Amino acid sequence: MTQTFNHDPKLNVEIAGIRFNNPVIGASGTFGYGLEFAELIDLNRIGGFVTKGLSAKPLPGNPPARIVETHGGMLNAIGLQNIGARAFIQEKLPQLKRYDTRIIANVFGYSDDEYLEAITILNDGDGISAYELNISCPNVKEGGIVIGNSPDAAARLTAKAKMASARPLIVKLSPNVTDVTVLARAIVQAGADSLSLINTIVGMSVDVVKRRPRLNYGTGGLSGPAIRPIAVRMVYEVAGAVAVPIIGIGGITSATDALEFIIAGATAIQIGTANYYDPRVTIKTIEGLSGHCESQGIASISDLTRSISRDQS
Amino acid sequence: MTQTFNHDPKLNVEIAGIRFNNPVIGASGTFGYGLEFAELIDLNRIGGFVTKGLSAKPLPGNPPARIVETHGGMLNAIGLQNIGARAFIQEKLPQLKRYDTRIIANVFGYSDDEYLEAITILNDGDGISAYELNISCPNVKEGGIVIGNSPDAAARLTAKAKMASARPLIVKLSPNVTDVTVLARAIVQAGADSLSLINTIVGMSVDVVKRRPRLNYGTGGLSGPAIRPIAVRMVYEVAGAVAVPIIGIGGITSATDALEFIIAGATAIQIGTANYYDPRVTIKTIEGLSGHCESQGIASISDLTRSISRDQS
Amino acid sequence: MIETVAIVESNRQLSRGYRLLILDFQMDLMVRPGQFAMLKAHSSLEPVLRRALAVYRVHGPRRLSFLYQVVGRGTEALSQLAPGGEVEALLPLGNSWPIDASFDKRALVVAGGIGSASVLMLCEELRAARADAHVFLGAASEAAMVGCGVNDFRTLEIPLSITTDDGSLGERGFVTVPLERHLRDIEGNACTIYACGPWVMMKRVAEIAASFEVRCIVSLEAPMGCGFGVCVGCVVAMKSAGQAGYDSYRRVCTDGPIFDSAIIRWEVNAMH
Amino acid sequence: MIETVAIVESNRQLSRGYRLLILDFQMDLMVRPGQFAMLKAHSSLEPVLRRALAVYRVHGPRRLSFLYQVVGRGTEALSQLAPGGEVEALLPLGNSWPIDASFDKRALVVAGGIGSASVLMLCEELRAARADAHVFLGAASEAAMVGCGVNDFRTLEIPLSITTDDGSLGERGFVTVPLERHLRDIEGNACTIYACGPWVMMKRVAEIAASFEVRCIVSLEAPMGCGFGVCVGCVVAMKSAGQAGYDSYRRVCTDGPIFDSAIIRWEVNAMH
Ligand SMILES: Cc1cc2nc3c(=O)[nH]c(=O)nc-3n(C[C@H](O)[C@H](O)[C@H](O)COP(=O)(O)OP(=O)(O)OC[C@H]3O[C@@H](n4cnc5c(N)ncnc54)[C@H](O)[C@@H]3O)c2cc1C
Ligand SMILES: Cc1cc2nc3c(=O)[nH]c(=O)nc-3n(C[C@H](O)[C@H](O)[C@H](O)COP(=O)(O)OP(=O)(O)OC[C@H]3O[C@@H](n4cnc5c(N)ncnc54)[C@H](O)[C@@H]3O)c2cc1C
Ligand SMILES: Cc1cc2nc3c(=O)[nH]c(=O)nc-3n(C[C@H](O)[C@H](O)[C@H](O)COP(=O)(O)O)c2cc1C
Ligand SMILES: Cc1cc2nc3c(=O)[nH]c(=O)nc-3n(C[C@H](O)[C@H](O)[C@H](O)COP(=O)(O)O)c2cc1C
Ligand code: FES
Ligand code: FES
Repeated sequence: MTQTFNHDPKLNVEIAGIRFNNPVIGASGTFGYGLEFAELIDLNRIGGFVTKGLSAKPLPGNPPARIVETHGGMLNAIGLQNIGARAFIQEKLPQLKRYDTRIIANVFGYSDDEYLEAITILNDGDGISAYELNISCPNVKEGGIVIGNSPDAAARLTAKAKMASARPLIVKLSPNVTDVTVLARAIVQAGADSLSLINTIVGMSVDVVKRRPRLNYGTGGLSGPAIRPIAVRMVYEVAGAVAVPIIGIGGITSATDALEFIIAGATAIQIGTANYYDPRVTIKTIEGLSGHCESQGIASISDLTRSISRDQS
Repeated sequence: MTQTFNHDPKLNVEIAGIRFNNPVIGASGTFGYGLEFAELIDLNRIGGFVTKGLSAKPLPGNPPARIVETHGGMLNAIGLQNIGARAFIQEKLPQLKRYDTRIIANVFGYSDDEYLEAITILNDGDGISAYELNISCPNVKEGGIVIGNSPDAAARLTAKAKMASARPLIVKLSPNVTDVTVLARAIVQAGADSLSLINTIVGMSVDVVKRRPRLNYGTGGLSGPAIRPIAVRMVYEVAGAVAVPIIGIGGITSATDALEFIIAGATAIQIGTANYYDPRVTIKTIEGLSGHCESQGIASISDLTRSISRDQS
Repeated sequence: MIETVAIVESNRQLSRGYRLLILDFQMDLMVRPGQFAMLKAHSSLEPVLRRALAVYRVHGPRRLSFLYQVVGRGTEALSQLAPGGEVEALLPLGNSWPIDASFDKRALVVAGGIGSASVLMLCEELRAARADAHVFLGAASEAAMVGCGVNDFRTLEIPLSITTDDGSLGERGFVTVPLERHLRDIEGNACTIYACGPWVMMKRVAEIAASFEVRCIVSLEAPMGCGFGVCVGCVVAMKSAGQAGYDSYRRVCTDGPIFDSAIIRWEVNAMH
Repeated sequence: MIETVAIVESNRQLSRGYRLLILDFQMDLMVRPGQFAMLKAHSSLEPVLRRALAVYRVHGPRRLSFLYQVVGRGTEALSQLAPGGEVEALLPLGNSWPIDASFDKRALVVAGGIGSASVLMLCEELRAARADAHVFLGAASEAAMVGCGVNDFRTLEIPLSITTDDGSLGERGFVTVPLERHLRDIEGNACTIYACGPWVMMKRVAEIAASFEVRCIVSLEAPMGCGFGVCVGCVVAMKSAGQAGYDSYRRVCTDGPIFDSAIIRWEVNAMH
């Protein structure tokens, strides 16, 4: 925390008691363990980042091919390859201490118990601001059910995780549902301090010569600009259904994109896939948000949250 | 039917007893009443087309803006502006008689009775090959429920429509559901002869300066290449769940795209949004499919339906 | 209506943000004043939709020019085109300026900003018909005015009134000011106003026309999915029809883009 | 690792489907043989991901060239770049060819197709180190061989064996044939094989190396999301690790692209 940066005070936001220097957060699975970006951007400048999904034990992930590009986005089936919660605490966290940015640990497990085990391990970690419960990864199904697609299962896990957690709990919603507000309400009722959405949308790409899926796993999660309109709609719906702060995710590539989510109902946003092809996108987005507040005479970015008007002509 | 065209016999397909010269069909809402394309392509060459959604009475549609472009696609909230089933029969069908192509009437209503009324009117029409029941238009909600998102409501309407219908019944599925196979099974059990999917995915785009949705209706339906991976996945899932022929739709722009759907499980495909920016896309796709069969030594395109292999390494 | 791939002959910047694109269609075309084309750079994958541009000028049976302002992703992609490049094109589209000799003895042509692109050929036709025409052009600045083709209008030998927002060329203020002044001067004489420009400008011109009881024809803009009538996305609200009738909305691309201003429900902005 | 916008100096076609892109980075760069860059045309909105290209040659502290084959949407977009155009670039990325003087007295460099792009600088370095090197290049045809830079390899003054699929240049057949022959000739002498090319070729080279018990270093390809280690999309399967360990898969972009062939589980094709 020795480094300091002159943040634009208009961009400060708060979520579940955590203060972020600005609402721009690197999304899980696209920001590594943060350190990978230290060479490319000043980590002190971003609001925060979410770690790659951490499980109690290290996971090897899926065989290749794990990614395939599509129009406006990509499918991935990484299979949650990660070093494990303990290695994160021991090897990564100490190196992250010197940055003044919020670290959110994304937590994953194959069963409720595995989630709780990961949280228990991470509770010992120093410098983690919150947990983001990844109940919506489409690439890991147990018995054919994705926890995040079932309001009951999701609420049950949320309640347990909240109990186990020493920190604020953000629950990351699946977009692969008929009515995301049902899911959102159940999870908030179960104790979530904040909701983040959306995770990737299940998709498939076929190699028409080999006649098999391009991803070894078969299906994968769609991310990138292609999904933004779906994500904005879901944030809009959820913001109308629950009172906790919302973190908007999905296809954000610029300040304008970020503003769509904020105006629709988000308090902060996460940038995912765009980090891959524009590694400075978080910084550019922060600068763009400052500029927007300046030019539009907005005193605090929070004033824009859910500022959408619905007058129709 | 006076015109003839030398069709590639390898591309013949059959759905619910209807023979199509090839599996390439213009999608509802993107092919007008067919006649609009007569100046641009030889209508005798395409497998068929689906009319703009027809209701018992003419509908005015939504106020502008009705469309907005997004990355890899567009949102629309047309609001089903159409001339009505009767005007279609009287004004359009007679002009369509001279083309050797299959005409599918897309049917829409605000209640079960309105659907049945439209079907009853269309039963008198000469030259219609089948009906496509549009229960999945995301821009028309009655009391907050989209029929197509509820397996019960969808099955109930399907059963009634099947009774009323003098022709084979294709039911068009909504992609805005948690598990499309549940919906598909219910609709097939209720008597659908074929399923088409996907319709558009609900999305939203926000004007960040005016702070309001870009579409007057608020939300709209996302279509175009952006949604293709989601559509391919759903066709793959549904093809594994039901035995009736499937018509694949969503972001198809070329023969390669069409093949993704066919290999995943579709017997035929519909091209939507691509017609707008590439009016000859249906013809190009047909030519590309012929070329693919030729170069890959495929005797009949139907041999490729559901030919996907799922061996993982 | 022809669907083809045209070759870029030139794509020159007239002033910052404004360009003139000359295309060779390699086949004979017949275009009437006010008609438009849907264009897209051939190799460009994104944005996916084509863009509507009015035909600015006919340079021969196979060569047409388009005057455009770079405003977003689509026009930006067009601006990258180099000579020899390919453009996907559908044209000619839409109806055309109605030039009725009896009506148009006196014609007032009003263009705001890049709306000028749609009226140059109208002016040429009016001159050919020996109508008593007067042109009113408005733009943000002198530079914008150059971008909007003012120099081409100057060669027409039709009286020209110019306004700019910043007063850097002609009169300072809105183009409707000299228009109203002119209408007062010629009050009592039958005349037709032809207008193309931003919605607010056309709405105001329509009001002025109504108050002077003169006929007013406008060329409208709307976001377009297809340009040839199938998406029904480009509609404008009609005054005549109730909410229930099929005719509440008409398509700008095929029913227009040119309408009698009296039938438009101006409160409902087609550009939202 | 630097994230910058480079300027296109030239983007010349060497033979049909193969181009040489020379970029000016406007800042000093240090690149080692075998390293790569993630590149994307600045104004191109689609495809969204950057493309991995090996640094072909260093033309000075700020100028690098890239030799590439146009195969799909991304390389097609690169091929459209004109001099003066802008390219988004992240570089240098990945590890580099390990040149260990004691090992590499005898070095056999094998490249299949455009894999040549990654080994020219290796050859330059081997020559500088006065290693006893031999280069084996394979491609589809003479034209492809020209596209893969054969003329640059010829100027190196290193013995060169050429094979083409159609026999239009050099020996007809796979590049592994002269390689095996050569290995038999020098059997008993320590040597290192450096290989870059299609997966099947490298797999075969690895097998040959194993049978002759010589060290084999390969530069692998995998579809890349980011190129700098964060997406974990570009993995290759390791022999060592079981399905349970974290180390079953390694990233081509940061743990590679250069690996000892002995540790690769060749049955699992990273390119699928
Ligand atoms: C009949 C007609 C004729 C036109 N003639 C000309 C002309 O000659 N010269 C010229 O410069 N412009 C003309 N326009 C406007 C031109 O089509 C838009 O400026 C252009 O589509 C903007 O695209 P963009 O991607 O650069 O901008 P963006 O703002 O990024 O476009 C976003 C979306 O909105 C649509 N859009 C934005 N502005 C307009 C607009 N004014 N009209 C219609 N759609 C819009 C785009 O097509 C696109 O789908 C005409 C429009 C119409 C309807
Ligand atoms: C470390 C490394 C260095 C490379 N160096 C060169 C080089 O110097 N010259 C050269 O011509 N090519 C090189 N390649 C291959 C080059 O990256 C691909 O040809 C290119 O990405 C193809 O993109 P596309 O859009 O044109 O093709 P498409 O087939 O349309 O690409 C579809 C997707 O698959 C990926 N992809 C396709 N082929 C490859 C491939 N062979 N390797 C990795 N990803 C692929 C693309 O990145 C894209 O995401 C290198 C690849 C790697 C990993
Ligand atoms: C390669 C990849 C890996 C991801 N891994 C995770 C993960 O481990 N945990 C998680 O919650 N989300 C993960 N995500 C989802 C992203 O955090 C984000 O929700 C999604 O990509 C949508 O945002 P985007 O369109 O900006 O990428 C991953 C996304 C990608 C592309
Ligand atoms: C402007 C527009 C209007 C549409 N109208 C209808 C309709 O009336 N009935 C219907 O069943 N589907 C309608 N659709 C959905 C398409 O038929 C198709 O299912 C969808 O667009 C996905 O295919 P695409 O990505 O190829 O466009 C419409 C789509 C668009 C873009
Ligand atoms: S633009 Fe499609 S109907 Fe007018
Ligand atoms: S390309 Fe992203 S980790 Fe290697």
